[in-house]
Order: sequence, then C-alpha cells, then structure tokens
Amino acid sequence: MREITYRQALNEALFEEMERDKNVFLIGEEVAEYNGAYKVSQGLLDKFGPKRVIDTPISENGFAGMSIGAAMVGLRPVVEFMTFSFSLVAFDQIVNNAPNMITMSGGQLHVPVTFRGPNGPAHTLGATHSHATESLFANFPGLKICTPATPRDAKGLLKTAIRDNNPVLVLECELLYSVKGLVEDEGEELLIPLGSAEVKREGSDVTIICYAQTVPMALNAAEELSGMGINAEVLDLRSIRPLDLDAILASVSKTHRVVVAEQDRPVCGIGSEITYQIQHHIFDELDAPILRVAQEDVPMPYNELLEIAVLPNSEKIVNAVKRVCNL
Amino acid sequence: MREITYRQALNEALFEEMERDKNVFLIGEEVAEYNGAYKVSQGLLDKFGPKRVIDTPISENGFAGMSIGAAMVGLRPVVEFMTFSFSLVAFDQIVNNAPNMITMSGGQLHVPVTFRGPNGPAHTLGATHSHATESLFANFPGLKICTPATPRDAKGLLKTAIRDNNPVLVLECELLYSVKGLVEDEGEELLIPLGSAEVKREGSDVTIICYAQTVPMALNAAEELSGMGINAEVLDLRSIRPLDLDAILASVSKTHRVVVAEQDRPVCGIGSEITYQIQHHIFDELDAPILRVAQEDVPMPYNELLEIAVLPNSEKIVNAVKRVCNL
Amino acid sequence: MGKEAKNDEIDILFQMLLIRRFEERASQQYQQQKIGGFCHLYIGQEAVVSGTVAVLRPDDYIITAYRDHGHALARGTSADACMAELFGKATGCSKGLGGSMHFFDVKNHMYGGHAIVASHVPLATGMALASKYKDEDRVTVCYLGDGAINQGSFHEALNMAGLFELPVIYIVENNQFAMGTHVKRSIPMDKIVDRAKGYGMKSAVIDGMDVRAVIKDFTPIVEDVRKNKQPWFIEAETYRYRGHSMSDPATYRTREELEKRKEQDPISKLQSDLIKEGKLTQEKFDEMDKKAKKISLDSVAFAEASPQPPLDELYNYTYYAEETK
Amino acid sequence: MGKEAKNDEIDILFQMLLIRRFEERASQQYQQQKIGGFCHLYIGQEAVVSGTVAVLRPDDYIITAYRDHGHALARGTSADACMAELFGKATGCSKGLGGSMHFFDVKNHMYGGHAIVASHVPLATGMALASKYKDEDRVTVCYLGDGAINQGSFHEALNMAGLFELPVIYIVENNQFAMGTHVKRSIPMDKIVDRAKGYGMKSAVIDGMDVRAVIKDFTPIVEDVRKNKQPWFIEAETYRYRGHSMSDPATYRTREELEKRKEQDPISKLQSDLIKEGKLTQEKFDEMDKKAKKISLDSVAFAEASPQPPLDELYNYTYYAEETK
Ligand SMILES: Cc1ncc(C[n+]2csc(CCOP(=O)(O)OP(=O)(O)O)c2C)c(N)n1
Ligand SMILES: Cc1ncc(C[n+]2csc(CCOP(=O)(O)OP(=O)(O)O)c2C)c(N)n1
Ligand SMILES: [Mg+2]
Ligand SMILES: [Mg+2]
Repeated sequence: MREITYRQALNEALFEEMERDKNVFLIGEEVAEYNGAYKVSQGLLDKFGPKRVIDTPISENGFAGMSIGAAMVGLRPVVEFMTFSFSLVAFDQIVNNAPNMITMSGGQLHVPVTFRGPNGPAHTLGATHSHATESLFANFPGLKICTPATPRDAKGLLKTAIRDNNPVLVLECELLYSVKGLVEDEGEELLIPLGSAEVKREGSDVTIICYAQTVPMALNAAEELSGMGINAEVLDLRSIRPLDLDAILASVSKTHRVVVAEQDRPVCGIGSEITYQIQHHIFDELDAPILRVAQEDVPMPYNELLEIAVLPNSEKIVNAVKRVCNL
Repeated sequence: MREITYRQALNEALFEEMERDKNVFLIGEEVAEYNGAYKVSQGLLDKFGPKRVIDTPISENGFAGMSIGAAMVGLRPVVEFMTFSFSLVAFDQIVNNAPNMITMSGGQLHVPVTFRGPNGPAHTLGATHSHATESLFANFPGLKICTPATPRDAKGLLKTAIRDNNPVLVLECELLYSVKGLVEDEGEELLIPLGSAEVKREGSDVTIICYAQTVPMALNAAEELSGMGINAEVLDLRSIRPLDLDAILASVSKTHRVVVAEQDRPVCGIGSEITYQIQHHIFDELDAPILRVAQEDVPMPYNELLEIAVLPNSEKIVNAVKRVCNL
Repeated sequence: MGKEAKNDEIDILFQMLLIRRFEERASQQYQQQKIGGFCHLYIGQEAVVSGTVAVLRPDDYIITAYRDHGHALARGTSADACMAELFGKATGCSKGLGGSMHFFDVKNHMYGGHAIVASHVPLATGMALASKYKDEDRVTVCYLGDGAINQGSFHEALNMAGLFELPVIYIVENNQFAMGTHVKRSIPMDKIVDRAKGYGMKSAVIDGMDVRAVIKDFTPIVEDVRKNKQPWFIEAETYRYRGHSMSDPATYRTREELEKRKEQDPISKLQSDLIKEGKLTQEKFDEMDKKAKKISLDSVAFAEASPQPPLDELYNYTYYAEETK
Repeated sequence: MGKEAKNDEIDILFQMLLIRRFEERASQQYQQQKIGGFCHLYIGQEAVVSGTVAVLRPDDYIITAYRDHGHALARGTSADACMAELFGKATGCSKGLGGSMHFFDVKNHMYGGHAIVASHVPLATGMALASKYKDEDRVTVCYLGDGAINQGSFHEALNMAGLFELPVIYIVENNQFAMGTHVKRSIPMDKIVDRAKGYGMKSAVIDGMDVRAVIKDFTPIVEDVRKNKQPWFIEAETYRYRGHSMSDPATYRTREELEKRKEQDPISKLQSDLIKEGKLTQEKFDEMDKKAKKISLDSVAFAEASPQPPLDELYNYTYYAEETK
C-alpha cells in the first residue's frame, strides 16, 4: 500500500485498463492535449497517442452517443464529462440509448461504455454547475452507477466499471481529487465490485449511510458523535446501482437508527430510495424515523455562505443523528 | 356540469387561457396545422392563427429554450411535447434554464412557461417511448409539476399552470385522453390550485396514494377491495411539486396503512419520496411498511404481455393492499 | 461492385417487391390489431434502401430510424423474423422486445431501428469511429428522415464526423414530410442538401425513386468513403405513399399530389424498364410478385404460430451478464 | 445611429478601458480569494462588445455566455454592482446569487450570463420571437464563443431563427480557443462563418480587434435586422489575452503568439488613432485611464463593504410568488 491522491488513483485505473485492453479509449473535452480539465487524464495522450485519447468539440450529446455506437460494435469507450452538470445536455443518449439497447435488440447488443467525471456540487459554482445527478440516473434500469469516496475505491471501481459489459457511470468528486489515501501497490490488481458497500467505520448506535462527498463528512460526524457517547456506523454505499441492500439491512438491523447523508437534492433523491427499501424490508427493526441530510430544496446560490447553508455537512449530520437518537 | 373527454378538457383550457391573455401562445411539433398529434390543440390554429399556434421542426431542446427565452421577456408560452419521452432531448433547458433563472438573476427574471403533453407508458410503444418522467423533474426545485387524472383536473390544473408565474409541467396521460368525466360548464371558471391533492374515494382502512394513470387503477382496486371488506381511501396527488403533504399525512393518520400506486420506474421514484415524507413526519402512525406498486425495474419491452407484467395495475394494487393489511 | 448484371437487377426488383408486399401485409395485420405500438410503413421509398444496400458490402454497417422494416429486409432479415417482431413474438428479429420501431439484426450488420428522432446519428458516427479505430475498411450508412436534420444530435455528430474524418455516409431519405410537416416548413433553406455546407461535407442529391440512379450515384460515393475515410451527406429524394404511421390519415396532402408521385413508382419503373429492355417478362414479374406475396403471407402464419417471449425472462435483458475476461 | 462623432469614440475608448481595468482588478481580487467559482476574463476582446453595443439601441436585448463582465459593463451595469456580484454580495447585479458566470441586469436589457455552453442561444432566439410577437422593432444580440457552435442547442436555435425569420444576431466571438482547444480542432471547415451556410443565413466576418471596424460593419447589419426581421450570423475575430478562466495557465499557446496578438490591441489602436487624428491627447488618455482604474478600485471597496445576502432569504428565490391577475 502507498498513499496517492484520488486523482492519481483514477489516472492509474485509466492507465492500467488502457494498457490491458486496446479496445479501451478515452474521449471527452480537453482530455488529451490539456491532460484533462482536472488533470485526471494526465500523461495518457503521451502514452497512448491521439487515437486512444480523443479531444472533442463541446458536443456532449454527440460524443456520448458516438461512444455508445462504438461500444455497440466492440470498443470500450471511457467518456469523460468535464462535469456531470454537462451530462444533462447528453441526457437522452445516456438514459435512452445506453441502457435500452440490450432490451430493444432482444439481447443482440450490449453497451460496455463508462461515463465518468466529477459530479455534485463543488465550491461556489452556482446553479448550473453544481448538479448532483445520481438520483436522475438511478431511475434507469440498465445503467450501473458507482460513487467512489476514497482513492482506493476510485481506482478499484473505475477499473471494474471499464471491464463491465454494461453502461456504468463513475460519479467522481471534484472536491476529493486532491485528497490522499492508501491504495494497493501498482503491481497489484485492484478491482472493487459494483454493488458492494463498505463499512468505513463500525458502530452500534446508528447507521450513517453515505457515499461520495458525504463519506468524509459522515466520518467526521461519527468522530464528533463518539465524544457524545454515540457510536455511529458509517456505511459507504460506493455503488448506487446496484444498491448493496444486504449491507444496508445488516447494518440497520444492528443499529435500528438511520441517517442518510447525501450530496444531492432531496426530492426523489438517493435518501428517499434507501428509506423506502429499509422500511419495506425491515420495518420492525426501525426504532425511529429515518432522517436524510441532503441539499436544501433550492437552486444552488453562488454566495458562499448561502451555499454552505444549502449543502450537507458534518454538523448537520451530527444534528440529524442526535435527533434519530432522541437526544 | 357536463361530460367531456380529458382531451376536450385540455383543449378548453388552452382555448380559454389564450382568449384571456394574448401573451399566451402554444408551440410544438404538429400543434397547429395537424391540430396536435393527439388532437389536444384541435381548432386552435383556426381560432388564433399561426402567430399564436406555432408548428416547429423536430427540435425540442431548441423550442423549449426559445419558450423559456420568450417567457423571460413577458410572454407565457405553452410548450407541447408530443410525448414527455421527447422531453429528454430538451432536458437541460427544462431543468437548468427554466428553474434556475430566478435564482441566477437574483430575482430579476421569472419564467412563466408551461410544458405539457402525454407522459408515462401508453400501450406497447417500447423502451424509448414509454418514459414516465415525473420523478426526474421532481428533483428540481424551481419547477412545479401536476398530473391530472380526470377531465376536470386536466382543465383546472392546466389553466392554473398557464397563469402561474413559474415553469410548470403538466404531465398528461395518453391513455386517458378519450376518457370522459364531469366538468363545470363552459361559462364557469375552473381553476384547481397546484399542490392540492384530492380524496377521490373516502375510506378508513388503508390509503392508496396515486396520480395520473394510477388513479383509475386505484379506484378499481378500491372497488374490488370493498368486496373483501377493506375500505380503501384513494388519494389523488394531482400535483407532484408542490406535494400536498397535509393531505397525505391526514389520510395516513386515519388509515395507518399505505400503498403508493405510481406509473413510473421504482428507483428514486415518486413512491420513494412519499415514503420518506410519511415516515419522517408520522412514523408512529404507520402500522405496516409502505408498499409501492410501480413499474418493474426493467426497460420497457414491446411485447404486450411483458408490458402488462411491467406496469402497475389494479390487481397488483389489490395484492399490495392485502399485504399491508396483513391479509 | 458493378451492379449492371441482369440477375442483380432482378434481385433488386424482387427486393423492392418483397418490402412492399410485406408492408401491405403488415398494414393489414395492424388493422386487425395483431400488431401494436407505432408502425411506420416504407412503401414508396423502397428504391432508397434497396439500391444503397445493393452497393454495400455485407459487412458494412447500416443503421436507421423507426421506419425500418425495409432496411432489415434489404439487409437479409427474413420476413418471418420481421413479422414475428411486429407481433411481439420470441422469434422476432428483436425477440419481440423491440417492436416495429426497433428492428435489429446484428448478424446482418443492421444496428436498428431507433425511435428517438436523430438519436441514432451519433451512434452511426461512433460505429464509423470504431471501424477506423480498428483499421477496418468498413463503411457505415446512417439513414435518417428529413425531419431529423433539425435535431441537435444530428449537428454534433456531423461536425465530429467531418472533424475526425470518419467513414460514414448520412442518407437523408427526404420523403417530403416529417409527420404532417412539409420539409419547407422545417428548414429555412431551399434544399436539404445545403445543410452539408455548414460542415464543409461532401454531398450529393440522388433520385430516390429510381433504383438504377441510386445505384449509379451511390457506387462512387461508397468507394470514396471506403478509400478516403471522409463522410458524405446525401439527400435521397423520395416519397412515402402511406401516412406517417398507421394512425395518420395524411390529410395534409392532396390525393392528386400522391397520385402524381405514384407515377414515379420505383417498382413499376424498374419493372417496365427491364421489360422494355427484354430482361424481364410480365409473366416472370407476376411470378416474382406472387412469391413476394406468399413470403409475406407465410410470415403472418409464422408469426401467429410463434411463442410469446417467456415471462420468466423479463429480467434477462436489463444487464448483460457475461463479464469480460 | 451614426457613431462617427468624436465624443462617442472617446466614450467607447473609455468603455474598453473600464472593462480592462475592472477585470484586471477582478483578477487580483480572485487571486486574493475574494472571488469564488469560475471567473473568465474578457481582456483582449473589449472591442467586440463595446463596438456592437454602441450600435444598439438601449432597449435592444443582449445575452451572452459566462465570459460576461464586459457585456454587463458595456450595457451600463455599474462597476460596483459587477464587483459586488463577483464577491457574492447582496448589492451585486444578481444579488450575489449568480456569480461571475451569471451576471444579469434586466433594467439595462442584459439577460445574462449563461454558463452551460450554447444553452442561451435558444433563449436569445425566443427573446427575438417575443419581440416579433409583440410587434416591437427590438433586435436581440446573442454573443457566444467559437466552441459553442458545436452544441446541438445552437443548431436547433439557428434553424428556427431562419425558419421563423426572427430579429436576432448571433455574434461568435472567435477568440481562437475553447479552453485549450484551438478552433481548428473543433470544426472541419476553415472558417466558422461557413457554418451559416447550413442554415442559408446571412453572415459576415468582422475584425473584433478594431472597434471602428466593428461599428462600421455592425451598423448596417443591425439596420437590416431591425427592418427585415431576418437573422444574421457574425464571426468576430478576436483573441483573449488571459487563460480560459483564472485557473488556466494557457500553456497551449506560445508567448510569441500572445505578444503578436497584443500588437493589435483594440484599446491601443483606438487610442493611437485618435491621438494621430488630433481627437485625443496622451494627457487626456492618461486621465481616462486613471478614472477607469479608480472606478475599478472603488468597486472593490464597495463590494467589500456590502452585506452578504441574508440567510433567511435563502428560500425566496426558488419560486416567483406574485400570481398573474
Ligand atoms: C426527439 C423526437 N421528437 C419527436 C418524435 C416524434 N416523431 C416520430 S417520427 C417524427 C417525424 C420524423 O420525420 P422524418 O425525420 O422526416 O422521418 P420520416 O417519418 O419521414 O421517415 C416525429 C416528429 C420522436 N420520435 N423523437
Ligand atoms: C455544455 C457544456 N460543456 C462544457 C462546458 C465547460 N466549458 C466552459 S467554457 C468552455 C469553452 C468554451 O469556449 P468558447 O465557446 O470558445 O468560449 P470562450 O470561453 O472562448 O469565451 C467549456 C468547454 C460547459 N460550460 N457547458
Ligand atoms: Mg420525412
Ligand atoms: Mg473561444
């Protein structure tokens, strides 16, 4: 193991998978000559050349669709959205063509494409540039979605996504790109299965379900809570689709209390789905209503103080936990 | 009161609002010379002329955005999507520009646009043409969404939507266009507020929460259930955003058992949000887990039998009610 | 790839006949409610796909919109598999899961059948990218409607096809209408083909009602694309005889206009040319027509007799299970 | 609308100076982390907005992308309101809710400030539709980047602007780059202006580094649009001196290229022309420059001293409350 950044971890995943399979290529805006708007693709053009690291015009719908087409005939494209806020102009291709092709063709075709890039609010980017898209895409059967929160998960999930034979969205976090963490040494193959949550901190009094940006918040909150005598379990979903229901139910059956910390907007968000699943499967295990800590239900304002007020954070998680624990 | 079809009710709403306010106009594919793909705009071109009933090329993103632009400078466009499955190519305009403009401009602008058309699965149209989009749009603060199930609601909600100063989606049902129902006489002004649910059938044993296509299914199910001694309350949401939480909580506080019958896909769907809200606000009132009857979690197959298997129906609702009532 | 030989033209004539008879039969079955959903007939446009496919290699890729029956038949999908698909049966070319708008036959390199207008144009462009990536000399042909050229996805794809120099041919089947909208009401220019200028793309107009002209004009274009790996934009002038879909009475045009167009019927034209040239007799033609009708009728029996897709396989088509090694 | 009078050119020179000094100050404040988010400077391109706005009537509509500081200033938004917006303060032109990319000043008919590339092109087109609908003789000017012409929304909007004959002018500010992508790497044609051909739209190339040329060439175009209600497509050749945004080191171009471009600096050019022509002295210019710098510096003080938007108003900007009567 060694310490590398989340960005570096993603970069290694791309490197390794492109080395391994010549059908894997990277396409998107500024991924090649600029080495990526957030430098995730640093060095790839130099190593693999312009055939396999392709700069595009600003045409998300077009290159998302082209990648689906290339995947239909055997390539394995990795599409970088500069941010998933820009995936909204490519929405139809991602939700209609990618996941439906296998059904519409009666199983003749499948679409091994990976869509990746930063997702969710970063810092004071305003209403159009702060979208958390996970719940939108989660609505579509045929897609898979993962949301790495650590360098290790970033590397292992992206590698698995690229090898998966279905369309997979790897929703990264801009605010985590420079965060460091322990990752297996370079020689070691690191594959983390899709649909497998991870207990990032064990606990017994309450389960904080989280993913992506909210994982570090939840860990901080758990730290603080332990000072108040509350022993919180932090469950990182890592994947949104498939959802690791077993892990969720196992944890909640132990703690009987749940807070969902999510980076998205609340209405029909990830927390609502998890709430449905928990009460559906283990209603009697719940000792208190499930609380979600999501964004406030408003378009994102630019002003920093207002943005802070809109976003989830450790303090809000602590308060929610206190409420579900009746403190 | 007189009996008219849902289609006729929508048509009257358009007529009346266009007569009332010369800034209201209708735009979309085949709305003018063809009188609408589903004939909702029958007669409007003849009456109001091509300036106010505008046929467009197949450019949903373009004309949705144009309508938002026209609304920014004082017009009140009504945009017809031939179906909301085609709103997915206009997704960015609907979710980014329409609802965010007021925030981004610091309140200088607002966007009084209405997006309307059939939404949700119709009959054997296959994977690309059967989208229920309500949960996707519900995620976006700044949008309002209503889902009429009866001719009366169709007329009253569409009229209110057009007068509202915010972007409103009126999600109609193709399968209901020819269904008849009682509606106020033509001289009488009929405005139904957004955000107001309606008890379509009173009951005491269980609440069936439904909207749009699932309202008739729920009413059928309630009929059948009454034969089994179960007295179901049928609550038609009518609006998805704002959600009439008071009505939901009042009904559930009476019945203590809930089935959500929804026409959309399950994951992060309307049922999940309602479940969150109910358990959040009145956890202790619930005597059983909430069950949802939604689509099966697969892309829509063309084959009719498979489609029937995917869609919600009265029988599935009856079975769900029996389960929540422990029968 | 010369297609001048007598036999080939007879084959092409039969191809067009089969498409027409098949669709007439489909139309009848739709009216009898054996077929659901939306159903768009290709009748009148047969020369476009029959002529262009005749020029292609069997391993070239084709892809089209929802008006796709002719494209599948021309590519070699059996009438049985096509009719069964319309009936939603397990023996259909998309196992009954796709329906009229989503015909797929990957073995024959027919990649659909796509029902969101112009959404397949980026797909086609990506397929061409893949061919170039793999150093294959395959050509991709993307058929689309005149209404599709006003979608954003069309624009983004054509710009990139030019920029990346991809071996793809976009054929706009200009049948004059997008539903009830005449092409004059959907674009500000006089001619569709002028759209190519905005991308600096090579372009041509071909007479889509004359299969010989289609073949003659399309042959050098395919050769150019295969050799020089640069996209082409083609406007094929044609006409659909039926309504937009089975539910469209097509009142936006006059009976006279329709009858006038039918005078250019591609099947009658080739038939009479061949007879005039002594390459075909009326008897032989009648025989061919009888055969086309029989194949179509038999396909109904096949579809009727075929099983429904099994309910317990409902969940088998959401994710592709086999992992790559 | 003749803009030949001496005073006007002095005003325009000052306009360009103010934009430049304001943005230099903004750049400094960004580096001091007083400004958040993305921040895109217009420095180098001042002649485009200054010249075109000078030709417009005050009630004409303008709308642009995220590189919008110059457009607001040119339209008359105060430097104070602009700097306060960058600081996210309640006194900002968008009350601190929009930020650098979302400047709005509706009173001055500046309709944003739009950060999704090309998403404002349909908005502009709809604003022009509204003017025509209301029988106003207003013109809408839509500024966009060279990178924006490859988005689907651009395409759909331009096609409809032509089809519906709308009074809108699309000005592509071709500053050669979309982030790190030179325009040669984003389109297959030689010249951006050729894109207009695909819509049969009237078009022109103007020298965006020479404000006199901008005014001269733009004047008849505006007159034509106001009179004939038909759209125009304009390529304004220009150059941005800074990186794409504050975080871009712009290593994709050489220092020589940049220096060479700076020799065509629009401010220096007008300054020296006016001095040569005896319409301006160096002293007067220095005074103007001092004033522009002072206004910019003062705007920082104003922004600093301004209040944050009140937290309890967080929910006041999601829905517009007042109902129509
Ligand atoms: C994005 C989208 N918008 C609208 C439709 C509905 N629709 C289906 S076909 C059609 C007309 C298309 O006309 P054209 O492209 O000329 O093809 P043709 O039907 O003539 O073959 C329309 C509007 C759709 N399927 N997709
Ligand atoms: C749909 C979309 N894709 C990507 C981006 C990210 N992005 C912001 S500006 C930009 C470059 C735009 O270049 P250009 O249009 O030439 O305008 P300029 O910045 O040169 O003024 C990109 C790719 C975006 N904002 N929106
Ligand atoms: Mg057509
Ligand atoms: Mg540029």
